[in-house]
Amino acid sequence: MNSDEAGIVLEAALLTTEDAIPIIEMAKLFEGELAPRDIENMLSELRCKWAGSGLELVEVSSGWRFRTRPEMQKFLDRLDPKKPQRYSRAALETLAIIAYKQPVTRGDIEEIRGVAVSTQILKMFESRCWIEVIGHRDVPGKPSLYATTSRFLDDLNLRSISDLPPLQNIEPQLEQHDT
Amino acid sequence: MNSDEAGIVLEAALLTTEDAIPIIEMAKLFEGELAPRDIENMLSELRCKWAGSGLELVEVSSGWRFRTRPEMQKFLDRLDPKKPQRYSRAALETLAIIAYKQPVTRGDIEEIRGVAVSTQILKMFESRCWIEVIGHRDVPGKPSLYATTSRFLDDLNLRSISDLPPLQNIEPQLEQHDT
Amino acid sequence: MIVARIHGEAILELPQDLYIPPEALEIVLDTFEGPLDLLLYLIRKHNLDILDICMAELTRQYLAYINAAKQRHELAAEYLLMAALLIEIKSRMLLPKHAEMEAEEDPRAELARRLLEYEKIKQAAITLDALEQAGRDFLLPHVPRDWLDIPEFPGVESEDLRRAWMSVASRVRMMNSHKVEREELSIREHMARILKKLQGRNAAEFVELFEAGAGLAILIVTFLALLELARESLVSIVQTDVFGTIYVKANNEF
Repeated sequence: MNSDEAGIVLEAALLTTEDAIPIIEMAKLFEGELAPRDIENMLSELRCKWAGSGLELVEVSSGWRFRTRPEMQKFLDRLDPKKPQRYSRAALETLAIIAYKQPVTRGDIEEIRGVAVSTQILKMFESRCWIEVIGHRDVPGKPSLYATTSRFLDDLNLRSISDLPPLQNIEPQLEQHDT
Repeated sequence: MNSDEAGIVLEAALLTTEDAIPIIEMAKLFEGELAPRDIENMLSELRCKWAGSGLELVEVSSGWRFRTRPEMQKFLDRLDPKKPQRYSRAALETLAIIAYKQPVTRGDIEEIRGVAVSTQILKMFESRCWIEVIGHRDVPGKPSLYATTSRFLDDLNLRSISDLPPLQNIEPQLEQHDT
Repeated sequence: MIVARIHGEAILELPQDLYIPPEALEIVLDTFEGPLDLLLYLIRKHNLDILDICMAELTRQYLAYINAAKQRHELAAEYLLMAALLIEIKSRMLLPKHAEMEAEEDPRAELARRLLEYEKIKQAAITLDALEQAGRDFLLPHVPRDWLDIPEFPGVESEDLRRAWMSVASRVRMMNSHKVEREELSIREHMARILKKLQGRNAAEFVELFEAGAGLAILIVTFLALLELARESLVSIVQTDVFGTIYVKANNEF
């Protein structure tokens, strides 16, 4: 297989999956004929090839994938005008706590927000595969520890948790007072 | 919007939509700025652009969509090696009778196959939206008449039922015997 | 000392003297995500210093809110718990300071820490929501990888159907009990199409069943399909008067 053919196969693989493909997985397409290095080169070429189109090739937490450029959305929404509903403040705050403070128990979330957390909210993010139970804290009741998934990162187009916007210090004077 | 931009939007829509898109639906992308004629031209251009790649733009009964070229299959199967299940012989024969002899009742199918048809098989194809009840025969019991759907045609990549492989070639012996 | 501005959305414009029309209260409390959110609002609204909270003032305002709210509907326990906490802090601050208590933490410190922590999360939630989200702000490619749309279903190709039919046909031949005719497929397809058209209605005009602008071949096939439907008693073709409109009706009324 020459490199043009390999590029065609790689492009077809990336366009036919919603999930991102890790480079190690892409190597399977060529039965080990191509080294990760070669595949990375092909990915850069593909990325250039798609510059100026409606889709772009991006690297996210679990690998590489195509996605539409944000400026396409206003057109694509016309085909499917029902917008996904936005999350409530309670849901978003819960998600933010899990994302920034993980792993956390439900009790931790309630402590920070000062109110009870509805089971529904946790279930909703679990069913979207954005959060998962990764263990239990070794205290009475063995509460579940929640963390975000790589699907969450993928869906927000992030490579890792450290790509999340940093938590803002609302009052920098606080540190000055304390020190 | 110039025609290059329109082409970019159309390509993005076709690559990200699960179902085939009818031309009338594509027109929504451009809020009626483009006539069906213009869209058809853009589709031909897109088709040419994708010639020689791993995907092709095809017209099926419910519209246009991209799909992988068959020669990609052997590579893509390496990513996801789980073999698809097969339908049982009874199921395939039932489907063949409905496809070639529609509209037929369950009694017709049983008469042709010489054995009872399980409700499960009919339900299975109904739930896959491959067959549907299109009426009732005016005989005692008013049995349902089954026919194939346009989804069935789309999934088998046929434009119409007459695109099914002709039976002439395989039936000569049958006819010689019968006549 | 500069007090930070309200980050994120301004919630409601309330008069400075905290008078709230009672009917507005339910809405007001629904706007808050809990006692911390309400406290933050009061602090920001009245330019209080979060690190040097005037406990008497804050407690007074907080209690005014929840007392008014209590008259309207049952208040979540968290709001009452916070009220108790505020009163406790306030009273601890009233106690005379002893020498050994100098080293003790400011009773307000824990509350300030929680408020700042919560405010950060509140801000983070807004930032998170502003990030691009798959399905909302961008889409992922969705080209079927298989010959078929739905990979979890078994695959069928038209050739499978031909083979299945062949096996049925050869079995029928062996049993010699049923004549399997070769038939123009397009006739059967048009039979199905006509029946679909007749579905859910009494009758259709004969001419209406012919696709306008279809080629001659299609018209002939449609005609043959109608004859075949009539022969199989699936439809009746009726004409009430001579040269009148010919109607086609499906024979499927119960």
